[in-house]
Amino acid sequence: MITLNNQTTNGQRGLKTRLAGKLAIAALLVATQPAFAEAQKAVPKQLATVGSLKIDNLTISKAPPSDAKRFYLVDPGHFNMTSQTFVMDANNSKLQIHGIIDGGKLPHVMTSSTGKFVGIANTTYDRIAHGKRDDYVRLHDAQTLEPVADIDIPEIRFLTGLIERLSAFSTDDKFMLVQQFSPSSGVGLVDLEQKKYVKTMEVPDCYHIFPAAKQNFFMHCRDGSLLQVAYDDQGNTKQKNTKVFHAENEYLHNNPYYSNSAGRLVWPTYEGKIFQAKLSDSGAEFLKPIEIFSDKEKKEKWAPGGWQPVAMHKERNEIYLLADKRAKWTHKTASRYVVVADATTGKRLRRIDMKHNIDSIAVTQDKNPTLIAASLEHKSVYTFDALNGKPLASMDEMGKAPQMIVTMDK
Amino acid sequence: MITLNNQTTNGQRGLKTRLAGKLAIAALLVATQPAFAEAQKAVPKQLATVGSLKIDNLTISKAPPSDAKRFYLVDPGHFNMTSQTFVMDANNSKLQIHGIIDGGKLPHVMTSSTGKFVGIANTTYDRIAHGKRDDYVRLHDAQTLEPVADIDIPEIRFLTGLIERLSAFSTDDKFMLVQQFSPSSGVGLVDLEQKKYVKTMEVPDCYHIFPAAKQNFFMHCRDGSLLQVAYDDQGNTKQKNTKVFHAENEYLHNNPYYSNSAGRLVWPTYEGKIFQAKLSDSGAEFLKPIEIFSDKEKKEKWAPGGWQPVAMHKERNEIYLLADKRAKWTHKTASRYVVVADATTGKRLRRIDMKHNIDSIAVTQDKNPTLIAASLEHKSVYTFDALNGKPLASMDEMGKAPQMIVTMDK
Amino acid sequence: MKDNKRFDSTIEKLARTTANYTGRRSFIGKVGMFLAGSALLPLLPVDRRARLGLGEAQAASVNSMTRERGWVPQDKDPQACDYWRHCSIDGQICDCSGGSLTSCPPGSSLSPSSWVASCFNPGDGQTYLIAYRDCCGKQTATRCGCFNTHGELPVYRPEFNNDIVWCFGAENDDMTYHCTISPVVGKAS
Amino acid sequence: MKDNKRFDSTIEKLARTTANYTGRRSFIGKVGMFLAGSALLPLLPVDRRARLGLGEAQAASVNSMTRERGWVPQDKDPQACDYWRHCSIDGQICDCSGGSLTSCPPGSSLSPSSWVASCFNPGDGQTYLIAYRDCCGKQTATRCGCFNTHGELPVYRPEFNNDIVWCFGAENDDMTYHCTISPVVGKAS
Repeated sequence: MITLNNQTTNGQRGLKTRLAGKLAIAALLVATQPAFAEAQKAVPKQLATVGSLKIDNLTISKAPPSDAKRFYLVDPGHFNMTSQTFVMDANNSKLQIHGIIDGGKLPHVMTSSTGKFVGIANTTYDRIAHGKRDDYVRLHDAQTLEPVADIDIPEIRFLTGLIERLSAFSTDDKFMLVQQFSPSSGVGLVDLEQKKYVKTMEVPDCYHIFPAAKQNFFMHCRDGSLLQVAYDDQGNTKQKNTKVFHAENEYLHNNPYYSNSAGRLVWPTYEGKIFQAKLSDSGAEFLKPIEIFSDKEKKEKWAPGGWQPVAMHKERNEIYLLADKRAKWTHKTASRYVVVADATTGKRLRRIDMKHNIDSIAVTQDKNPTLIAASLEHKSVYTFDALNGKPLASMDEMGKAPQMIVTMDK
Repeated sequence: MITLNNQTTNGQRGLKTRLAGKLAIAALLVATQPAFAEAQKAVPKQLATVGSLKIDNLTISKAPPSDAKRFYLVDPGHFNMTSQTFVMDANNSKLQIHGIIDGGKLPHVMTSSTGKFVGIANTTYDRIAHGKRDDYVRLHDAQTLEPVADIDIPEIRFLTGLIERLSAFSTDDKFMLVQQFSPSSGVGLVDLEQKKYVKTMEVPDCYHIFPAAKQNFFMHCRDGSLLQVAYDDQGNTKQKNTKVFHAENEYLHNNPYYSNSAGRLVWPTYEGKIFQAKLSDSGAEFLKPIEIFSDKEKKEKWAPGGWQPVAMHKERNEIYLLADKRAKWTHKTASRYVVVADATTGKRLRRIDMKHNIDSIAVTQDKNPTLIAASLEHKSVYTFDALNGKPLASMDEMGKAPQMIVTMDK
Repeated sequence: MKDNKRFDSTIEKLARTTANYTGRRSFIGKVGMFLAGSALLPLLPVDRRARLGLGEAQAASVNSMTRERGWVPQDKDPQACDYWRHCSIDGQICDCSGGSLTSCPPGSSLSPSSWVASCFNPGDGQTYLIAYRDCCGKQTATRCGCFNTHGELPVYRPEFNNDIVWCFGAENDDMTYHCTISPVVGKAS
Repeated sequence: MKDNKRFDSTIEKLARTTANYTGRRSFIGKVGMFLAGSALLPLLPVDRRARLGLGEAQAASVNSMTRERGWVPQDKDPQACDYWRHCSIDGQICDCSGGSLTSCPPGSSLSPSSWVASCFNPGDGQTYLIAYRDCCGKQTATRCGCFNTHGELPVYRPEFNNDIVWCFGAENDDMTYHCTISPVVGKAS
């Protein structure tokens, strides 16, 4: 059924109705009610009727419920003032895009443990890149993508090229933790249930936020130790450092793998040594580090490299590392391969040739895991069967700099 | 002279001063005053001294004074929420970029008659592309590019792919006029001297704003006439229509050439007929239309095409039209050529082959005019000697969609 | 495409006169447009999900009209810029970013206002009226940029102009362009 | 570039210890860095204006380090990403957008904070300490994107990390990245 909005037919003449022959249907249409009664005011009155045709069966789409194949691809546009997060899934060996969520400068995107909502921590300015700064956190429904909460926080976000764990949901999704760097180190505590900012908790010179159960989180400090912080609802903390677990010249990549639910931390160095820990409210258990490359491979210049270089499939106990042969100090340059190793023994299981320069990888946690790979060069996302390395699907035009993949923890 | 900011040396240990041998100079440096006393608070205290080295002779650049070769290249990024305006000049047969001015969605960029400032009318939203809308006008100093005025206006801006004359300064730079389309046609009056919004003046179904002296402006109406509007300081108007000067199927391009100082309007149709008028407070004087293409050329499918397809050199009385052989309904597709004709006789003077697909052109008004050409495809700007067509310079990476060239009127 | 020219001509006149306060032409004498009801709409022969199954979802934004060839539509791939319904689109195809030809992506809002064009469907040889609707309230989608101007008129004929941000009346009046859908309104006889 | 490795090694240690509340290494025992005064700075052999005179100001953003070759600097063109002073830049070169190697573009603000790197100058065979400064308060400049990581350390060694928006202490505290300048602080002996 088609109707014409006759609110635009005023003016000196109006829309005459003396229509004949072939025009009968048009006449019928004009006689019906205005298209959008509530919107009439805003539709310019100088538009002709054709400018506001009512058309039935136009809708707003809804994404399917979030499952293990859901992921978010974050495009900060390098250091752009605004960002976009692509809502996607890798079901049925395909790639589907379900929509885009807007964000501010260098957003932190966090999935909830249930998958029901996704959070984005934002920073904006009221005069484009200047003026009054506003930091806030928005929670978006995972199906409608509409904001379900918009929580103001102080202007403390530590703005860097995207580092995933500078903001994090607590393991029970009740709190959000957000790192402050200036004027001093701190972690902001946001009560998501009460939709309010609690306080900024002082911490020493430490980075990243790895949540553990019972209102604990860990950070990684400049000296190579972890800091464990327990906090109460008011933001009072108890803090203690672990041992120093890596040497000073063992540089850890900016984006480790971490699982909120398992407390599993997997952290490669620039040269391919992988440190691991299990974090819980009772402390940090450091696992035996793995050398992912053989001496022969190291001589051939194999090393990890990219933006988000490591992933893990927890149930399979497999570590995925983005790597290639490379010159020294190219630790952020894209790589073409993923090497897969047993997380306990370090034994090489397979190597996947992705045939593109890939900056970031992630792996879904289901039984038939998908390897997801993002390329800044191609502004594309690619998927592979994580078990046999077979290419599955790809999608291009993923913004300006699709740089971070956020997958579901379970 | 180098100094180290020792405000970062607190903590448990501080920066020791027992230095010897080669370290003597470093010690000297550390002993001097903090780098930026007023900024100390904001520089994170966990930074080491090297994070806040004071370095002398670092400056903020200043652009040279605006002259006839100054121009502004506007990149709205298609329909991006933010935009950038490149501040450039074409002096000495070169291309210089002096800086970038930020803007909101689909900005209107206006040069002042003296060249001392440039105005940008902006629209922003407080939640990226959503939420509370804010329309405002900023005037920027043409040398420091700093904002010298920031004037709030109602949220009325008519947002379209960039059409230059939907906002305009009055001929004496005292007022800014800004078109409203929804919910009804209007023109907003901004008093730039008093930095305040006066009112929205009602107008009929007309478009574009062509200012004339003594607080007059003209618009082009749907029926093919011009509307002359005289306004007083309070926004009271007197309005009258001219004759209908073009036929219904003579579609006028969205971006005509208009000179505030000369009241000269040059307006091509999709097919290359050029309507002209001289506008003043005493009314519109329509000149004899020009057919820019011969019948033979029309058969060869020559027609204008691009985004900003026409320019004029007033003193030389020359019209520059962006054109190419083209299929019907490709009136916005880029062209490779500029044809130059005498504005009075329509006589073809020359044709310039720009050797790139060009979307927008402009011409400087000095005695050795420069033809400026922008390409969306190449994200580049090119200059040519407007008299002999010789390529002069080019510059790439001009944003996402450099689409509009704003030159000096004199 | 023989019907196309005549249809363009008549619909243009409709627009110029219906909203013209000082119009010099009679509306009645000029209208030759015929809008058929949606019951007459053809079922689209395309299953866009099937296309994704090919494994490569590459945007076809280069397939828009060219200066030399003009508008040459196809009826197979609604995500490609040369799909027949997109003959006068200027922006991004919603179908590539979580919407479809008739639905906006999640979280955006559908504008009740539109510009229109008559587009020739090479599949059935008929010409249809398309009322483009912008989906609003979000930043511009990144995929399937598409810039066609078949039958597109200047801004002073706004109902036929695709430069305007067509978000009038959208929720919250967010005049921010996300993408465009291309619903068929009826057949142009 | 023989001096480069040793310098990297010493300067890294400086950073880890000076700001470490619980550091386990002595500052004094490790510092081997030598910063010479600006009087020792070489005059740059490059006139960037002359370069523009060639008529084509094409950004050379592709000339950054590659996976295979790593960092291979030149000393001729300061607007090119492989210019020696840019060995650890991550962003846009201000020189391409109205600034220079030591000045911010008009309307932006200069941050007093910096990350540093030691860069080898192939022109004189010396290694220099560069203290990169971000120019702030504007959107990211569009020209001469440049992503080098020579000697770049992780975020927990912030003085050597180029991912951080280094606008701390800039005017109005606008933490918004426009572009980066590459001033020489001194010679690393």
